[in-house]
Amino acid sequence: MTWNEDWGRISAIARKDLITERRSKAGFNSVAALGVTMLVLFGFAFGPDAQALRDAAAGALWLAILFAGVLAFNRSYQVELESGALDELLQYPGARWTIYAGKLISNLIFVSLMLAIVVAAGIVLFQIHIPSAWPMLLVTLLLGIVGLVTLGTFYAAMASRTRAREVLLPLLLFPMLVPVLLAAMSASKALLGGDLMHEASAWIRLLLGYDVIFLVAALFAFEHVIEV
Amino acid sequence: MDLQSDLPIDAIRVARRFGSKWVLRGVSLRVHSGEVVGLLGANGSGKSTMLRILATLLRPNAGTASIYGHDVVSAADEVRRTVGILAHAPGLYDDLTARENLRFAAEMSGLPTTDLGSLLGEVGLSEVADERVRGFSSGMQRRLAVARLMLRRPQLLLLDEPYSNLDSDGIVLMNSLISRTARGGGASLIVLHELAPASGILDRTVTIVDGRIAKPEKPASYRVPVSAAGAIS
Amino acid sequence: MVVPRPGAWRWFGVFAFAFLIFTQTLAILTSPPDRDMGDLEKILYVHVPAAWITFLSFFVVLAFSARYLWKGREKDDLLAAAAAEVGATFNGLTLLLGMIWGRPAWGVWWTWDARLTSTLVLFLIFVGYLALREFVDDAQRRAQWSAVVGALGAINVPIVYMSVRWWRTLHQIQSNPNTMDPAYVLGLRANAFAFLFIMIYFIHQRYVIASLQRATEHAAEAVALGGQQE
Amino acid sequence: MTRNWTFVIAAYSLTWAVILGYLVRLHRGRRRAESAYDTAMAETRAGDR
Repeated sequence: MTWNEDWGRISAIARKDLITERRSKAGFNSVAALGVTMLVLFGFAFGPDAQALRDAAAGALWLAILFAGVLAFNRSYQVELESGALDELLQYPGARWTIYAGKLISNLIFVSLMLAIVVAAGIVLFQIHIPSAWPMLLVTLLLGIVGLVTLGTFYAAMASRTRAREVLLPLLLFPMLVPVLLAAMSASKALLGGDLMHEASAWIRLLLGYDVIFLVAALFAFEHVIEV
Repeated sequence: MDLQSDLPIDAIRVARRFGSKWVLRGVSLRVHSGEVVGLLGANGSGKSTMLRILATLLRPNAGTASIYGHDVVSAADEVRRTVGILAHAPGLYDDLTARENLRFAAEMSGLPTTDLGSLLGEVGLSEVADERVRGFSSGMQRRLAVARLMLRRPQLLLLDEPYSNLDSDGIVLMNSLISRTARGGGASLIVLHELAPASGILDRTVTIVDGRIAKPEKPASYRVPVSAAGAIS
Repeated sequence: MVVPRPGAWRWFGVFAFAFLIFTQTLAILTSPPDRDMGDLEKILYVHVPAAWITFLSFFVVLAFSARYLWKGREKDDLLAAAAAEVGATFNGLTLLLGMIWGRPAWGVWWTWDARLTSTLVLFLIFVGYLALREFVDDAQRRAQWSAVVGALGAINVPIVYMSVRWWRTLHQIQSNPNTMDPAYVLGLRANAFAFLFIMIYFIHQRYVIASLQRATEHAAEAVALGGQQE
Repeated sequence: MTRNWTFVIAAYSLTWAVILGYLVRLHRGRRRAESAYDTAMAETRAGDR
């Protein structure tokens, strides 16, 4: 069980998922469209006052990504459940965490692309001024996405195989994501406002800690989730 | 466990339920090296469940089973290295081409990805090698699944109605894979609805009735079709 | 599977309830009205123990979930499920009592402070846990999945608490027994023990029910397998 | 301060309602589980014959 073999499996799964997503463009397009639609609706809820919109922007962005992400996570296992591919996937020897890692990578790329579209739309719709500390903002976005995808990919492995997957995934996932969403929203909001209180870095550290803890936990626990 | 623990299949009182319904009620089955065994039974008698347990895809609720001496629960990884299952569903990715599906299987099994073209030729899919599986007929999908099985060269073949949707060429292909495996010291367990396509290669059959193996000496309520019964021996 | 039979446990239950009645009467009668809050402080004798029991029972869920993942024994799964159900019940009670307290004390039913918010998130996490158990039919799958969900949920609780506290540090600093009147401390401690006994009794009862159901399934199994099992 | 007694009474009644409600639920569940178990055991013994 060399690292090369494991990496071969991880990259095979990630590549397979990405090719599938690219060929069925409808999936990505509609999920991204949903994210942008959510932003428009948030705009109605908080607008049209420009300052109120800017204050709500960080929260609206993360919620749009969250809801669109949940669809993406379930889809990621839907591909395996169609025509019994999951059984075939479980037939290959080797460590189970590689399946999780492969799906994690493809979901990360998928959600990051979606994030780029949603953020671009958000900058226009919510009249956001890009702050000078934009590299920090980028770090926040990435760490937030990692936290979201880490648990989303993990819980979808269970929820997508139950009778009530549409309800169960958000029900399990959203309370677990409270620290990520709070930290990502607060850090984004602080950075967009110029980070006058210097609070963004504390939130980013929290995000980093959360990501590491749950990434490790998910890698260890995935075997118990997929094997039965 | 005992002297025969390196049998291709050694299942002892395997039982499995779904919810409160017992599908298998204690199936004991031994298959020796070189054997090709047909598994018969009415619809819903638990044949596919038995195959899935032997392939480590389901865990038995009671009883034990081992493949070449490796327990299907505690040594699942070793079992997966020696077993190949051809399930009902082809387990292919619709949006990948035939070649990409095979390459994925090779990469997942840690095998070289060089000889895929000739393998596709062997199952008669050269011309559609770079077309997406979504457009394939069920027979073509079956052939691709067979190619994937050939790629992995398992010692023990677990085949769930392998002849369904296959034309006569496909049946010959399937049978040659089965007999090649048997000659190499491997074994096969084949779930069958009709014996005709497998008539030339079966060594014996066992029948599952009501979740148990029917005793060969006293014929159970299940009837083997007369035309096929002659072909066993 | 050994089916636990009643016996000493019945007397433990009687004792737990008698003790609870005793400690609550004691607390109501002996505690002097608070300088600022008047008789409102009497709510604390149910609210605070309920909150402690909530967190304690979810620690029990974590412990049994972890042991299930480690050893794979059915018993641990059933105990974790029992503790989760009891914990969720006390969790709901804690939240409602908090509101009843908050309305006269702060003038609002709800406030987004760290303890309240993280208690609510904890409640949602374990509602998810119990829903997962409902929706998974296969016993083994249910056990494995809920053990993982229970363990991850319990890991998350301190992180939620920390993040909400950073998000909003508004309300009173955690009161600490040293600064409180000894009369309150005694009442709180006595009630905490009473709630603890009730929790243990409830978890045990819930566990007995689950093991009876499991034993029923095993009996049906023996019938279905026609005595092939020993 | 008299107004606060309503809240105190509400809190204690709620506590007892929840605890006793759950107790009743447990007792019913237990009785049902025991009778189901006894039925199943009777069937097991019948199956042995």
